[in-house]
Amino acid sequence: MLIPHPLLGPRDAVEFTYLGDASLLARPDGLAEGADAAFHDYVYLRDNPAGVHRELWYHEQGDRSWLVVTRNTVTHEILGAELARDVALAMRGAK
Amino acid sequence: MTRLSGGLIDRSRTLSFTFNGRSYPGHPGDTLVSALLANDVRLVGRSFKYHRPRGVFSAGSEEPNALVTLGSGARAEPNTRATVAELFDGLEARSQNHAGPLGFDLLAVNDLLSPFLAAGFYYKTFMWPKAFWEKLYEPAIRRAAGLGSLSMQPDPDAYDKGFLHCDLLVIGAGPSGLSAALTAARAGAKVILADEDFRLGGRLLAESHTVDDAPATDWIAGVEAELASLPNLRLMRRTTVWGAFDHGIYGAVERVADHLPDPGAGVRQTLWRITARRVVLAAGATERHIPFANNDRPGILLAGAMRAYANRWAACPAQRVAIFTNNDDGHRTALDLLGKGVQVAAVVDTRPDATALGPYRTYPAAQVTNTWGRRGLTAIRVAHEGGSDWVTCDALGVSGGWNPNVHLASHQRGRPVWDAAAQAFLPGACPPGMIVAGAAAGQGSTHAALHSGAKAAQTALADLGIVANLPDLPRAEDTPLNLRPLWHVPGKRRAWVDFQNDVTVNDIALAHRENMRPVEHLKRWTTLGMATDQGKTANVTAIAVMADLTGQSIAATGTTIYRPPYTPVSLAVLGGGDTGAQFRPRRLTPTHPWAQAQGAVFVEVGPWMRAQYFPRPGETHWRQSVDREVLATRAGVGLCDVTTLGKVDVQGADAGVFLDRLYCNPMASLKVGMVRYGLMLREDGHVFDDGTCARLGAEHYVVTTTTAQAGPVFRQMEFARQCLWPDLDVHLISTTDAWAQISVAGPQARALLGRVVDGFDLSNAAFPFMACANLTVCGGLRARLFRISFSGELAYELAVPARYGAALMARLVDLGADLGATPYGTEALGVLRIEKGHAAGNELNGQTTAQMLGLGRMVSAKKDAIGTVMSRREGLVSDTRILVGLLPVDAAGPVVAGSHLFAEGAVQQTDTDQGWVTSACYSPHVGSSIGLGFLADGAARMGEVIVAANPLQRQNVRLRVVSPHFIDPDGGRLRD
Amino acid sequence: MTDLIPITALGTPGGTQPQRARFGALHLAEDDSMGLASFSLRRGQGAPQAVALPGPGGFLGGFAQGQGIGALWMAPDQWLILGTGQALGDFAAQVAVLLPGGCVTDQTDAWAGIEITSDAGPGPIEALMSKLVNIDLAGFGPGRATRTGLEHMSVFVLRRSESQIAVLGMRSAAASLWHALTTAAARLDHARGTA
Amino acid sequence: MRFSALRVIKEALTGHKGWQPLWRNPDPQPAYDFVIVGGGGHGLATAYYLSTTFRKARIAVLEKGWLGQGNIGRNTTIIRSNYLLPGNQPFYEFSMKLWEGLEQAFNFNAMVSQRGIVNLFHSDGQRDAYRRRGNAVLLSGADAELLDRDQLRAMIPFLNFDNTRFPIKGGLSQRRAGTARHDGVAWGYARGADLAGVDLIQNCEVTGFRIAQGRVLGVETSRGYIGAGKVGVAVAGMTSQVMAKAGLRLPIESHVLQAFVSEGLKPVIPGVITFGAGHFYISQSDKGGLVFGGDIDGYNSYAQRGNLAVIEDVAEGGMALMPMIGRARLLRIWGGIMDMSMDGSPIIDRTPVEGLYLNAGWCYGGFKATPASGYAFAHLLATDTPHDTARAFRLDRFAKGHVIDEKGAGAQPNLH
Repeated sequence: MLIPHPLLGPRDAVEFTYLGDASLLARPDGLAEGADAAFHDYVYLRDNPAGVHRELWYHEQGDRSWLVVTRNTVTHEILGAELARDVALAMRGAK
Repeated sequence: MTRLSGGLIDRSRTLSFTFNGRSYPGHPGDTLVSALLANDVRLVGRSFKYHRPRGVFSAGSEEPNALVTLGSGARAEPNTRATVAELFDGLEARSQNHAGPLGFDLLAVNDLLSPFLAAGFYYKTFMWPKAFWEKLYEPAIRRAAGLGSLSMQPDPDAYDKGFLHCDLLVIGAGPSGLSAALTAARAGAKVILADEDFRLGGRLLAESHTVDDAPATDWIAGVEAELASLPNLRLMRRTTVWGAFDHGIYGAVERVADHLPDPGAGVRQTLWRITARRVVLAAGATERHIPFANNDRPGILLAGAMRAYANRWAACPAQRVAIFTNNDDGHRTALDLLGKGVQVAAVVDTRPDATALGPYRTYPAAQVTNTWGRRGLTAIRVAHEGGSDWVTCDALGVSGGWNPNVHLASHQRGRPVWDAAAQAFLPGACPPGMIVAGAAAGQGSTHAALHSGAKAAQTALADLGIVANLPDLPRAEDTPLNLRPLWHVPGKRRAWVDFQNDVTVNDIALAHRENMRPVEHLKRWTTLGMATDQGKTANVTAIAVMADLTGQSIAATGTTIYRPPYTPVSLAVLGGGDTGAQFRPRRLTPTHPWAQAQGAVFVEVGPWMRAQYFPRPGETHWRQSVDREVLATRAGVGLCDVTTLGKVDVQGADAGVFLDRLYCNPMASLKVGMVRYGLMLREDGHVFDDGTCARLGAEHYVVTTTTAQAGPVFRQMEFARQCLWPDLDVHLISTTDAWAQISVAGPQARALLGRVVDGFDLSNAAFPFMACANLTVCGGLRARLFRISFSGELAYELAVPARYGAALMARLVDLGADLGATPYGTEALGVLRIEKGHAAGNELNGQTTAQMLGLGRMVSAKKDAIGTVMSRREGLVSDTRILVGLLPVDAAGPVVAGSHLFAEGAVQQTDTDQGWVTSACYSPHVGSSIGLGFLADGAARMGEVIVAANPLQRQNVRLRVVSPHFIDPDGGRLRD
Repeated sequence: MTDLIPITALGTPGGTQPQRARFGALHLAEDDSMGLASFSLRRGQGAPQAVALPGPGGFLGGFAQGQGIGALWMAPDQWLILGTGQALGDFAAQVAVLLPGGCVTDQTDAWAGIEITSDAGPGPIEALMSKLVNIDLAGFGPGRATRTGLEHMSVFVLRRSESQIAVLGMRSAAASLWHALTTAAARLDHARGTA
Repeated sequence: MRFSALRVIKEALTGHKGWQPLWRNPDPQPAYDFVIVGGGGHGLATAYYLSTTFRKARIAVLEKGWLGQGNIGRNTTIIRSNYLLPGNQPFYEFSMKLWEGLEQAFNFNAMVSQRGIVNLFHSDGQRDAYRRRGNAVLLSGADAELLDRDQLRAMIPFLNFDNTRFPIKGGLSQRRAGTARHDGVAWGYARGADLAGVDLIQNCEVTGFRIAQGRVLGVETSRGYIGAGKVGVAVAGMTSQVMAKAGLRLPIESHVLQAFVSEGLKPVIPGVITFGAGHFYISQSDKGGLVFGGDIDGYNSYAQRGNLAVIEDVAEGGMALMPMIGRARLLRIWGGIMDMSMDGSPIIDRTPVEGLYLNAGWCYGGFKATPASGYAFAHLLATDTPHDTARAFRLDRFAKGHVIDEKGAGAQPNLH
């Protein structure tokens, strides 16, 4: 596969390490009420869609950027990639 | 000799080769098969199941029958398709899968037993008595299975890999591929043209047609010359593109030296990973046959192959041939053979309106219904409107139409689509970026192929914004096939569909009867298409036969899945490159050359090589060396290279806050100039890693990790920095390799260090336990000093730039001679830490918790660090196993890691299991074996005698539960 | 000055001389003279003036820049600063002065550098790269640099000129890197010999 | 019809006219007591045991394609019972015991071949971990042996012992482990279930569940609504997709695992061998093909195909371990969808929807579990209590912290 790195252009997927669903960006507050249940959902449950999936890839043999890649899990077509940090900052802003 | 006139062979040179030990002549340009045919060798192999005599069936990589073992010794290569083996001087080939000589295969008895060996027979028997399957039946089946044999010696040749990028990859250099490549290359695009053959031209080489009123080879030569002159085109002969992967990545194997008598020091094959923005698939088509009774005799082959042998290689399997066809193509073979002086006994044409295209006898509305000839064809039975005749002939060409080579187009699960007009499966949804051209797209005439290739290239490049003009293409034949489908000749006798695996029309009928009708069931029940040719000459025919039986259309019946590789690929080239000692990189510590010079024994520790121990003269067993190193460290001072621990530089205004969230224990509160032990959890609450965290400045920390987890911890830190807390000002960089870090441990550590530091106060007051500092050593060399201990002794770790590591180690050993300075390796390191009760890899195995390590109180509930919440789950909290020390009751008793722990007297089974021994060693300090282990309720069981069971090695050892700190439990030595 | 004698990344005992090898047109030479330091911009910090810092995939190697300083882009807001002949001093300290306000970490001994030069133009260099790294050479002219994988190692490849590249690999894996590079170069040389 | 050697001989002599369909092609009934969703190995085995051992009737298996088209038809056929953890090992040993009598029980030769497995180790730490595992296996009543380098050299002389990056130091062996013919297992269970009256319904895709007051009433399918007393779902890689139709979100990701077979070769590999320092394991089929594999590709996928990097990685491992296979050729690569659970262990449990039961999370190890999985799932469906050996496979173990993590990899499916 080729990952369309937003800064570096298409890069061989073997340079990356895959983590999983981009919902891992939304870590619950560990000090909040109900953290146990929130963390169970965060750590263990996945939508696991057959289709468009937003997922985290780490450019380990590259620039060490974490990316949010939008990819179709049925066709493997990649619809886009963003720096995860930008996505995470936007999520904070939206809160 | 059946060598004809003409052909693309170099008669000026004669090559000598052997088949089954007998020597034959051939010429450059020959394949093994064309040379064998020219030498009148028709019997080349045996079928898989029935051991039927088999001859050549095709002229390409689809060959089901002519499989040989090429070469000898360690270079012996089984199952090589002789049709594509390029002849060289000294080539050695042997036939396969027979007992006794090829002509008198004892296993041919299977053919007589064939009624008992019908499709699926083995699922229905061999079950009684039960023990006989593994003792008798299966060994017999296994012996009979398989085709060629491996040499059992390591492959001696060199292989490598490479990476290519292009705008357009053209797969196949037949007429459509050549015209595509020419179109694209002239437009300035970066083009790769790959073909499995050693000669450009594809099917054109096999035909007698003219191109622009001249031999096709003239046109090919012109194109070849032009392509060679264009620097933006890379021409790859002998290169098979075998797999289409995601996002335009194609796997290709270039056979660099398979055609050379001796590859020498060079590379035999190269695996290329080609990244192509666009692809034109011009892979041509494979001719199909028409099953009829006894259609598998040597001498019966595809009509197009027969024509290819005659035209390209000036070879023919016989002097008198017949043709069986349902289309005009069969007649072209007859014409070309006549032109080469071969006798054409008859053309048997299934079409009622068939007419001869030349001076030979044609049977219209006729079928071949049987054949004769034990080890080679001698006659065929022809049923025609007027009755039936025996026609004598020594070879029969069969033409049932052409199947487009849709394989690569289908590698991404796009199913081929049945086209009733073409009577063929055409490419369905192709991989993104691929366009199919020429015969692979059903554009089979030379004219159509040339034009579809150029058009495909133009369309592909237009996508990339590159304007390509269509070239002036030459005039070429454009005649239709006029095919009238016939999928098999009905009859009761065996008519082969899949030659190699001996699948007949009757087997398909049986599968139908037994309700194994979906094509996947058909394939699996009969083994259809599972031979080395992946059914290239069988599958479509079988689908049509099944469709006939079920009454469903061919389109509804559908195909099985086309899977890579297109043709089989050697495992050696896929493995590529270095596979022995260089299988993976080796990381060497900065003191490695010094340790080597000391005669150290090294051990693999993940990617690293580390000194395991340093034997001295007179030491004959590793334990002697290790005991000495341990005792010397505890008595004087020991030196160990600990560079392999991961080191991460953490800087920034929020570094402390950041580390507070990574470690379960507090770090922001750490004072500058101090070090703290830190425990990281995974988000699921289990222990991830441990290490130290040193604060060198207000906004500067250095984190150490275990050797094994250096990569994962750094990844986790980047994840936390970028994904979880992106608003923090934190900066990370690995410095593992930058610093050589040497542990200086033992009561004399301070004394020794005092001899290298540049005026630095090492006193306990100035530099207490868990202090750290930047300083210089040995006359101005910048260094870092950490007062931390893994051994339980007064200890420091001293870091200097890596290039000075070996010199520093040598200096310390030298200056410390009078203090007993002793280098120690990983074995002694392990003993020292077990004696001290420090957890390491065996304890931090991903299944343990802070509580199990006795560190439960480190998990701060006051902050939100990774893993804190999940570490509170009931299952983790209720686990009472905890790290304990284990001492043998009988001092001579062994403690063995991996033993399971039981209460004394308990039945030893899964549900009474109370824990296990994680680490064990001989402790020269204690004077016996000692161990660490996790034990249920361990904290409450100090002094209790338990049993360590190691049934694997029939050991049951009584152990006493003790504190895991075998030395200095109060930690006084650390702080002195 | 310390009296400890440094060794090169490929050094054997007493190995103070960099390794060199030649295969046809390709020259491979270990270079242990570069000072290296990472430089990260603090949150909100503006780009510094003293050294031009390249964008993603870029490398400003012009040793002509003041004080023989070059820079390559490592990661968002992070660069590797290269100082010719600065290996033995405290290069990080110099960089901290040159580029104030950011985070600087010494990397000099973290990397082993191999300079590869062709005396027959870009052909041999590109052929060598094609065997080792998955880089589209069409976009990898002089002034480009990237981190990528090479035989299971992580390396920086710097295109210094049409006919020269530098490969920076983890210092600890220098011997494996040298093995990979020399094996590929030797095979290319052999192939040319037999072609 | 009973299969036997006599029957084969009789049919051979009479032109194979008497063979019957292996199973019927029934139309779906309006309702069943038990509907099993998924006609793969586990679903068919469940129906088989439900109808035979547990003597239940009115059972249907709904398969969206053809019987055995899932992972039962595309795995590398290994059977073994050499697990570490007490939540797993008794279950897999139960499965091994079922394998040992399976073919006589369902009257079909599935070519169960106990030719042994050897897991190689390459470091002292790995040896300690394998010793712990081997002892756990023995303590569960199954068999295991620890082999040293010399024993291995005598047993498998063609391994690369001398020119290695990671020297072979020994191996953990289980002699009762081995292989079975994967399709044969599916067909055996299918035929056995059909003979016991189970309706095997192919080309019948479940498109939804009808649920009222928290209880499942039946399933919507491409062939109409089918009522059901109880519904058991055993759809491997499609688990998340099917269960989402019942409103459930699960601790599962779907990943692709590639598998490989070489051209047919005369016998060379004695049993199953796994490399401990790279991603590679291998056996040889009765037909002569080297059957091998490695790690999952590592990204979520429903494509049933993988990519080149993993193919190279597997081949590198193979060449490092046994360089004599270099001149064998890869014939075919394929991929399956693995339902990778969050701790690497399976789920056989009730769900929050009454009457809806789940059998999932087999990762890439489901083949060996087929008999016990079917048996335990049938037990749960028939009795509403978990089978003794499958008690740990609960859905709530993640919330409660009773994970069964053999590898110690944590909540990241692609590391299991």
